[in-house]
Formats: sequence, C-alpha cells, structure tokens
Amino acid sequence: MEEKEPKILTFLCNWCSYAAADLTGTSRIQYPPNVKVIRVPCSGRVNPQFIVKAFHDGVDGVWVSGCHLGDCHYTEGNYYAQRRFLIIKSLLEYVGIEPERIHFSWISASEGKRFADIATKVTEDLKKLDSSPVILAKKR
Amino acid sequence: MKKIPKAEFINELSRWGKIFFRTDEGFLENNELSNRRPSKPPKKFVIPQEEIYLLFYRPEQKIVQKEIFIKEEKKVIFGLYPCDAKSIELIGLNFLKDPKDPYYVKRRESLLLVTEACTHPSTHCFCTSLGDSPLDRRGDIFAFGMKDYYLAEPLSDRGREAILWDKFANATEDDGKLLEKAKKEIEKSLEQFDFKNIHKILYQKYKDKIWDELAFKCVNCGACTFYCPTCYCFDVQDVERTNWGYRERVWDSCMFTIYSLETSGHNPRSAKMTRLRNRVMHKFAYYQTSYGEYGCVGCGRCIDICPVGFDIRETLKTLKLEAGHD
Amino acid sequence: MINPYKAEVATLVRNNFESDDRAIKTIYLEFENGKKMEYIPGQFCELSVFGKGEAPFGIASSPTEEGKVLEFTANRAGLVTKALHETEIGEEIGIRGPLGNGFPISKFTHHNLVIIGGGFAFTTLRSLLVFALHNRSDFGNIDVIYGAREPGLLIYKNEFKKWRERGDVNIYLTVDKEFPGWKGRVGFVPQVVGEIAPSEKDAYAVICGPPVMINFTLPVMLKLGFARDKIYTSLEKRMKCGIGKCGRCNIWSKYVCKDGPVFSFAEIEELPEEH
Amino acid sequence: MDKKIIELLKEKLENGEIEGVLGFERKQYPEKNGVIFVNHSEGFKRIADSLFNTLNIATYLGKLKGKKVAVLVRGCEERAINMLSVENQLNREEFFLIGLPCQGIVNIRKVKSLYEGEIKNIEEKDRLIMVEGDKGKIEISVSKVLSNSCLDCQRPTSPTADINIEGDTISPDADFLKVKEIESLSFPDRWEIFKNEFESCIRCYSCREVCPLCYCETCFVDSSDPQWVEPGKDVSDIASFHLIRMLHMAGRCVGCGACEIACPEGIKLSYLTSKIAKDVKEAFNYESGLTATQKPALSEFKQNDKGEFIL
Repeated sequence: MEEKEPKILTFLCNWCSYAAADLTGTSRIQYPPNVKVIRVPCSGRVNPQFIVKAFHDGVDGVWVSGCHLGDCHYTEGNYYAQRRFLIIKSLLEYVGIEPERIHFSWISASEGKRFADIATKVTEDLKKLDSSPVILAKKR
Repeated sequence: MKKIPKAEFINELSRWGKIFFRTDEGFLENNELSNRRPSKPPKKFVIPQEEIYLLFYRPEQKIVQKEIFIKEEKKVIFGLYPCDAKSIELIGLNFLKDPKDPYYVKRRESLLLVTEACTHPSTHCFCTSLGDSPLDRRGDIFAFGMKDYYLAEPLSDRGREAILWDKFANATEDDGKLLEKAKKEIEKSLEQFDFKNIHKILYQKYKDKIWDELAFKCVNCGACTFYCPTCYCFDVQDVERTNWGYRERVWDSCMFTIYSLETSGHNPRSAKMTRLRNRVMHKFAYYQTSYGEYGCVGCGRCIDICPVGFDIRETLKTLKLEAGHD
Repeated sequence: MINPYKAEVATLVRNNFESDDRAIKTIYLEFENGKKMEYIPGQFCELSVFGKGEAPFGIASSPTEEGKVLEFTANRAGLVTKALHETEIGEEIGIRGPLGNGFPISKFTHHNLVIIGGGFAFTTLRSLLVFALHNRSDFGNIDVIYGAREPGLLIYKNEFKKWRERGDVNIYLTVDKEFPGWKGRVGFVPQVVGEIAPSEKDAYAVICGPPVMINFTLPVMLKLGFARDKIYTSLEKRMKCGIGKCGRCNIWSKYVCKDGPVFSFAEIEELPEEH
Repeated sequence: MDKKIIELLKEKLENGEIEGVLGFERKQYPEKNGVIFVNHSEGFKRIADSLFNTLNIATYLGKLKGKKVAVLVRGCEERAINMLSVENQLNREEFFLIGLPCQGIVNIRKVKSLYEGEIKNIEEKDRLIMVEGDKGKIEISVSKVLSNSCLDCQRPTSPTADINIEGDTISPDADFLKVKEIESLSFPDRWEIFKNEFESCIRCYSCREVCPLCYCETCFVDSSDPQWVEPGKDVSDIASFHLIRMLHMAGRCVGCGACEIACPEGIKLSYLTSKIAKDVKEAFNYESGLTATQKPALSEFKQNDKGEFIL
C-alpha cells in the first residue's frame, strides 16, 4: 500500500514556538511539510476541544507547542496549558487514541534546530503507526 | 378473522419482507417475540433519527444538488402492540397533511405493520385512560396470539394483499368470544384515569401557576421526546466539507433551549417550564385541536425513561383536580 | 412525488447594503431556469447557502414589479445570514417558496392602509407598499410610519425618497433620538403613531417590527379606535421546514410558517402563548 | 426524615431562617423518586432518604435562586454545591445544608437486569432491595447494584455541611478498578469499549441536564458557529460530545454518577468520570468541591506540576 503522508495540525504560540519555526526557515533548516501550523497567542489559548475537533475532522496527529515554563509572554498561560494537556492526552489515550498522535512541547524563539527536530520526531512517530484512520475521524 | 398456525403466519409474512420482531429493547431481525412492550418505539422505521436528504457538491463553479431517497426494502414489523401501531398513524397525521412528506410516505409504504394484541401491559401503561385499548385493531394486520396459532385479520389493502388469506380456516364464534373476554380482562387490569376531555382542562389551566410546581422536577433533557413513539419534531442542518456537503434532518426536542431560540437571541420559550408545558399542551391539547386526536398513545415510555421521575399521568391528574374534576 | 424539502437554485444577481453599519444587506435573486415565482406580499422563502443552512426570509419585492428578480433583505446575525452576506454576485443560493399565508390583500383592497414598521422588519412591508402603489387606485389613503434607532439604520432610503415624491402616499420617517444631520421626526414609533393619529375609519393597519415596538404600538392603535381584527402583523419564529412539519414555530396549535406568518391581533389574542 | 431534623427545620421555617426544604420524595416505584421543594411543615413527611435518590440535588438549586433553602445533601451533592459556589453560580452561605449519611445510590438498571419480569414494587431495607413483580419476589444485596460512581467515591459524607445526620455510610474502595482495567487494554480494545458505549447515544443530553455542573447558557454542542459537534448519529460526533464534555468536567466533576443513571441508554459514563477523577487526583493531588473556596483543578497550577509528557 502506498504510504500516506500524515497530516499534523500544529498549534504554535506566537511568542516562542512560532518564532522558532520562523527561525528554522530563515536558518534554512529542513523540517517535514506534514506540519500544518496555526498560530495562537499562547499555548494556553488551545482549548482541548480544538484537539478533539481536529481529530474528528480528520487530522492524523496534533502537536501543540508553547514557551518554556517561566518564559510565557503572559507569565502563566503555559502552566494552565500544561495541566489541560495532561488531562486531554490522558483522556484521549484512555479511549483509544495512540500516544503518537498527540504531542506537546516547549520551544523558545531561539531554538530553531529544536523545532525542526521535534517536527521530525512528531512526523516519524506518526509514520510508525499503521495507516488506520484516527478513531474519532468522521467517515463522511 | 382467520386462524393461522404460528409458524405458517411468520412464513407467509416473510415473503412480504424482512421481519422485525418485538423484543424488550426494540424491533429487531430474527428474534424471538418478547412478552413486553419494547423499551424503544418503532418510530425510527418511519422517521430515522438521522436522515440525509440532500447532497450538494461543487464540481466546478456551479452547485449540483442531489436529492437522496433511500431505496426502502420492505419490512414487516411483527408484533407491535396497538399503541405503537397507533403512534405511526398519529405521526402520519402531521406528515401526510399537505404538503405530504415524501420520506414518511416512502417509509410507511414499505412497512407492513402486524399488530399483536397486547396481553402484557407495562407498569406505567395508561392507554385505556385515553380511550384506547390494548386490543385495539390497528396497523395493516391485527393478530391475537393463542397457544400455537394466531387469530388474524387484515385491516388495510396492504394487509389484505400480504397474505393469501383464503388458504386459512375461519375463526369460530368461540374464538371471537375468547377475544372479547381477553379484552375485558386486560382492560380491567389497567389503572383508569380518564383523560378523555383533558384538552379542555389544559386550555383552561394554561396560565395557571400550578405549572411551575408541575415542572419543578423537569430538567428539560430530551429523553422523553426521543423515546416517545409520537414525537416527530426534527431539526434541519447542513454539514459542510471542502467541496461538498449534505443537508439532513435529525430528531429534535422541544425540551431544548435552541429548539425555539431565534437568531435575534429572543426565545419565546426561554423558561424551562414553558417548554415542558408546550410539550404537554402539544400532546394533549394542540394535537386534539388540529386533528381530533391526542398525540399520545399511553405507552408509558416517557414515564419509564424519565431520569427525574416526571410522570405525565400524575401531571394530568393534578390538572384535573385543580380544575375541579376528579 | 414532489419533495417539498428540495430547494430550487437561484443566482445572486445584485446586492447592496441598506444600513450604514453594513449589517443589513439586500440581495436580488433570479431563478436559474428563468422561472418567475408567483407570490403575494407577506409570504416568505427559505433561503439556503449550501453547507451553511437554511433560514426563512420575508420576500421584500412585490409580484407586481417588472422582471423576475426576487428581493430579500437580511440582517447579519447568524450563520445563514452571515453566509448570505458573503455570497458574491453570480453565486447560487437555494430557495424554497413562497411559503406562508401572506397579507390578506383582498380584505385590504378598497380600504385605507396604515403601514407601521420598525428596524429592518420593513421587508414584507415594502412588498405590500409597492404592491399597493402599483395598484394605487384599488386602495384609499396610504400612511407609512417607519422608524429605526438611528438614521443610518433606516432601510430602503432611496425608495422612501421616491415614494414621498409621488405625493399619493404619506410617509413619516422617525429615529429614536436626535442625531447630527437628521432633520426628520424624532421619537419612538409608538409615540409617533400617537402623534400622527391615523384614522381607523375604513382602514386596515399592518405593524411589523421588534416585539417591543409591537407591544407598545398595539395599545396606541387600539386607543385610536382600530379593532383588533383590522390590525395585522407578521410574526417571527425560529423555523426549519417552513411547511408545518418540524414543529418548532408553533403558537398553541398554529404554526407560524404555515398558518402565518401574517396574523391579525384578533387571531393572536386567541393564542395566549408568549411569542 | 429524622424527627429531630424535622423539628429543627420546622423551627427554622417558622422564624423565617429558611423558606423551604429541598429533598427527594419517595414514590411507589422508587425509580420515580424525584426532587421536591417543600415550603410548609406538613409537607416535610414527603421527603425521604432512599437508595434510589439518584439525582444530584444541586442541579435544582438554580431553580430556587434568591430563596433561602435547607437542603438535604450527600457528600457528592455538597461537593457540587461547593463547586457551584466557587464558580459563582450560587452562594454556599445562603443554604442550610443537612448532611446525610450516604449509603450510596442504586442503579435501577442493574436491578432490572437481575429481575426477569415486569417490576411492580421495590422496597429497600437494611442494605437489601426487595423486588416484586409478575415473576415473584427476590432480594438483592445493595452491593450488587450500587452505582458505578459510588464504587469510586472518595468521600460519601458531606465535608462542610451545617449539621450532619449520624449513621452508617458506605466505605467504598475508591480504587478506580474499572479505569485501571481499561487502562491495561490495548488501544483498539479501549476504543471497542467506548465505541460500543457511544453508539447507543441518542443525544437526548440527559447526562448534561442532570449534571449540577453543566450550567452553561449555551452548550458547545448547541453552537452552530463554530460547529464543534455535527448533528446526527455518527459515532465520531457522539464521541466528540462526550469527550469534550468530560474535558469541561475535568477537575470539576464531583463523581455523583447522576449522568450515568439518568442516561436512558445506560451508557457507562462513569468510565469517563472516574478516569478524570483519577487523573486529577494522581497528577494534582486534587479532589473537587471539598470547600467552597477551592478553585477547580484546571483553573490553578503549581510550579512543580507534572510535565514529563511534554517534549
């Protein structure tokens, strides 16, 4: 069977991770094109229901990235996000979504290389899964 | 009325279509007949919970619309009790009035309703209070189960054509007496409340404060409406994909806020009580005004299923008392 | 069998904003198959933007107008109205109709007409007014009282100018409060109706507008001597099917989509449910 | 109700400290037990404790806004009241709470599955349920038919009631056995369980409506723009609804189990509610509703929160 390229919906916080993605580009570091980016003001803006909706609408994986703890532009947004992410990851895995499909990371604006590395890891992780669609994906 | 051996009856019917039997949960294929009113009504056979009726796609610039009509295979609903058979007629009052609903028509045409006399009313049944009987002759064919044969008779053209009735022996006078006796006994076993003129009381008590008390328990979920065999309200929604989409209708419930919420934000039934009152009024007053029939068959499912213990009989009884009737 | 849920396809041929805040837009539709719809003022259609949904809109054009164009005016509020606003010229819109009863034109004929409107609810009133003006000799005096919160929210402004210039119809426009540059009347519609005091003699009245306006205008009309069965309104409800099947738009045993949307206040009085 | 309590309530009613009492009424068919508000002392006798009082009484407080009410509460119900108070939905101080010794609640569905025929009468006595109907009479031990949520209950008694009625309570294990069992399965097997549960959902939203903490004016599932959940019976939509609801409940759910018993389809919502309770307990050492000031778990954070899962 032809290998399907996984689609990864990626939420990047405006202040750190999005800037890191920019830096990756300007530094001409390659990263997989599977990563489709949505810029959000803060990782704390990512409502867990975005993630459920993304799986429902057919993405293969979700990756959310924000500033390192302590570096949040809004001081504590990513601390709240961290708690929420723990719960959603745990709950989605509990009903049967493979852990390879949900990733979270902290990437600062200067970590362009790290951004590319994680983007590669997230994509590789997903490729390791068999190509069965996400359980939450709507068939029609 | 004919006397037909049980196995043969089923056999004859299976030639007409796939048979769905009465079970404790609902109407299922290849199952033994249960001795109880199914917990789920047969309404999904005429109005499924989700019906996609329009497909549209945009191959280029222009929209292409395609109607969807399911190819309905013929189905025999076997052993539904008269109350459930009546419920399908009651839904029809709405869907067959002009303009006719083609989906109801198609689905109803592909159904053969073989009603069996109800000899095991449930704890919360109250059909006799509405002037009906567990042995009412309704549906396309009416049957009364004896030990190893059915007393059966056709009630509609579809019923008459479904079986070669002449093949079977006529029922005797004794059989008829037996049926009459059973009818009396079963009717007697049911508690009688007499709601025959309840619509007049409901109109009279519409603005009464008692409604706040009656509705206190209700949390306005949609369980009763979805389990009700005669509730038919639906919502129409579009679903959009990149270059195509579909329009579907899905069951809706008058218990929900968004059922009547207008785009402007105004909601004529914003208070929870008004939504419950509308449901009761619709069943026992408005339906009567529009069609001369109550929109309730007394199956008691709403009472069985209600998560908060709301009992429609109690409500109607209270209203009757308040209005000075007993 | 005719499927009453299937929409016909019409093309958006023209559109223009009505209000300064660009929240109210009029769209003009023409059937793709060149059909001309037969309807009477006061009826409505279910318009749909495929993929977004369907919603009811009163027909703002009059059947007496030339051409085959249907006119609708929509206030941008929900999912469907937003999509309608964003539909571009040449794109398609689904349409089902005409639906509902419409105004009792035969009753109105040979009588004076008092047309009272508020906000963007002048749509079917426009239909009625244009109809009456096209058949001017069939009607007696025509008084039109129309108000909005501020001048920028008055719709059909250019047409009002033309209607006023005709001289055979009395137009009274009002806004809720003083506004720089506004030289017309100031005051809420009910109050203005009281000031103008249209005569009930040989007259029928039609009131359309937000519930608050109607609630305050009705007593004024009754005080002027209008009987309830000679005052009509068009009711708004959440609707889905538009043909009395889906259940939601009921007021007691009546369905606004099928038995209405036009009711006289005598009829409404018989239906004491809040609406 | 206890005589002493009745006297106390009478007194409070007479001197205007309360305007009425909110409690459960015992019906002949105990699955029909419902919540009543009694505002005259003769009515107090209608209120009775029962294993079949399966709703969470806190759900009804919204209907009594502005009234001074005495409420009979079990542990989970009071935790819900505390939670609502924290979230500014009501003021805990306005209520006089009478703590009941909770024996757990019975899932009528489990009772029905143990009785073949049509049930005509149910009685409860000394941790036994007597069921009578057209197939004779049987006795069932309460422990066999206890609500799943009660098995995972962490605190049956009311933590901060104004007075407590003394009595025996259940002593649940609170060890989340079922959750652990599911967690030990493979991913496809887990989904098999949940798919089966979700597929029977008819979207009546009983779970939402009986939930004391589902009070949003507009639920996400009713929103059309954006449409979080599409209409219809597709399991992806139904799963989305239940999962998003659970995410909203995380760190707030008090584990009363009302949703599971209310569900007309018998969907095992406790599999989800117990899971989030277990997660917040393990990850944040948190239990919801213990006081009327403690914030929901996801509305606060600690510097040293668990974060190993983050890359």
